[in-house]
Amino acid sequence: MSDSAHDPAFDIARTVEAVLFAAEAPLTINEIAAYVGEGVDIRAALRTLAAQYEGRGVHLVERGGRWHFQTAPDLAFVLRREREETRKLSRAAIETLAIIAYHEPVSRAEIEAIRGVQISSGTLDVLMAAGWVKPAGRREVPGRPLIYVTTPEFLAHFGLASRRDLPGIEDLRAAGLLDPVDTAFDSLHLESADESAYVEGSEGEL
Amino acid sequence: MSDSAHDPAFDIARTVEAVLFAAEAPLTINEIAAYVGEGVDIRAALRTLAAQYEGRGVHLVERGGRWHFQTAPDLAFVLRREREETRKLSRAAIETLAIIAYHEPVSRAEIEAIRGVQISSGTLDVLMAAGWVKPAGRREVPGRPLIYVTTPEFLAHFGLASRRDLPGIEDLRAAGLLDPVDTAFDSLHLESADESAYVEGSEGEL
Amino acid sequence: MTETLALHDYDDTLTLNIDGWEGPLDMLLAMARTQKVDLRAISILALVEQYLAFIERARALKLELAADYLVMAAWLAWLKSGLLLPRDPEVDPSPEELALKLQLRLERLQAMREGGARLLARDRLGRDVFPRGAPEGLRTVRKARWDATLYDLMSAYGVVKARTAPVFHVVHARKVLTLDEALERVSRLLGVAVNWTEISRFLPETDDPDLRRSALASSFLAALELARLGRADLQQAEAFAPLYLRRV
Repeated sequence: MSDSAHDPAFDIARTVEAVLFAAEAPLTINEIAAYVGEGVDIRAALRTLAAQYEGRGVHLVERGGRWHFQTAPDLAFVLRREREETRKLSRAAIETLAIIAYHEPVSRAEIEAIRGVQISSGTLDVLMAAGWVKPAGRREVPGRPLIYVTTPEFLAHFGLASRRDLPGIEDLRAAGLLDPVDTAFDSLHLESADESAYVEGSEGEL
Repeated sequence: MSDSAHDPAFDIARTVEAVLFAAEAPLTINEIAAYVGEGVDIRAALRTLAAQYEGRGVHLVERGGRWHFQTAPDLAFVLRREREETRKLSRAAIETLAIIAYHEPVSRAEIEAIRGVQISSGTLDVLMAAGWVKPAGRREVPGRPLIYVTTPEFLAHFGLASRRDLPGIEDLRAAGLLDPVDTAFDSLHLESADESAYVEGSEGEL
Repeated sequence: MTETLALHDYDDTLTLNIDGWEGPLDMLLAMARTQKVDLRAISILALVEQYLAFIERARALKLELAADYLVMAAWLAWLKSGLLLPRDPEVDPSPEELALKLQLRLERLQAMREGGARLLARDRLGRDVFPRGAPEGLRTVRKARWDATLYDLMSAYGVVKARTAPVFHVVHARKVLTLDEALERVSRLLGVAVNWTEISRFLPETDDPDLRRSALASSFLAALELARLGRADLQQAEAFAPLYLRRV
């Protein structure tokens, strides 16, 4: 792969490579540094490695600030194990997960407001048991409801470097679709207020 | 690592790479072929991969006809991280250490005679693991017991130039460290007895 | 919508299977999507009519409907009349505003449904991409750094020495009148006394009953001793009667 066997940067890269290969879970840069040594440019080594592995059968990826190697997505058809039929998530669970991911932090009542139905008791449990969602304190409003966020495991599982990579999140935000109905309504109403005033005015002229 | 992204041999190599990476145990060539496809030169792909990974942080190795990736042996030291934890010595350990320091060289039986209490097997181990105590031969008496002495690390840790710097018995007495525990207890007891006597007396006067 | 009506025959009771929908909002969204893909362009009035027609049909078939579907139907019926009747400026919020809010809610639910679908379609770890199957694992070796000071060492040695030092048992000085003291006291007082004197007169004055008992015992012994030495006479009228002493 490289013949620069005695280049210090190469030594660092191969050490980071070994640490990430040996690790049982994705590692943060600080965690890698704890093994490789402080004062070492881990970030540069990760960049080098990511470039070296590009196009190969194994990729180096970042998920929520944690790094790990994983097989190339295009080889899924070779590796997919029939026996491991991933348990199908219910539609309620998928929607709830999406709402938490796109809106986090979000309370149960806020999830229910979007879905228009109460969350059945098992839905959040399933997501928490999968390790994708966790409670993250309480919102300081009357009732102090628990609020939920996604976890680094969620990002790793769905192949997201960060929440910014959530599919279409920028478009949704720009369209105001991540704002509560009342907020969206108020802004729409303000815009259309001028318009309708005009329309009414013109009607008045008839 | 390579730009031969559309070379069929490269495609086979990266598939084998992914299969071996994701495998939970070393795989035979037949097992690899079951994933990658029959009639494919797995052996050539393995040779290519082994050469590519040579010198890196991860090696492709064959053991008894089965192939797997493993971290480079010379990096094994990196994969274990030492973490120092400050812990307090148990009472038994600090007493044993003190007896060895004041009486060295001493055998285990002598330590127990001085302490008046048996020492558990772990106590001396802890002191030796801490590097403060070491065996120093055997006493030429029946049973030839091991005898223990303190180490230079012991002196260094406790800021002593030599064992002669250890405070003597008179120093300990002057510091009140030799006050028999029983006496201290009795005086406490008497005080409280007086107190209750006083209370009773005053009640009697009413 | 009739094709999505699933009818099951349970014990002569017809039940409308609405399990496929996650509540009335979900059902409204499904109906809205039959109108247009872009929810911003749908007709809320048409949607309301569609929903009410569905509920009517379900009622005509005597199907059981969950309460929230009926609540929604009532609300939509009210909204429909509001939208059709001449505008009443006193009504706040206006039916148009409520219709717009319903549309916004449908858009938001739709956005999340699409987001969830797109999430699930990604290359998922453990399904499409795989971590290393048999990682060697990283080890953290805990190395204890023992914390002990010279003071700890000294006081520990002090405790050992104190614990194993020869123990002197000291009996606490209870207030007693020793025999010697009693002898001295009784002899002295006997020299002053002229006549038969009760033994209690020889005792020191005290409120301490223990000292009093001790003094009585030792003074009694002292009296016996003085009598033995021929220095005193003793006299007692009967058992437990007062004991009198006199100098010889």
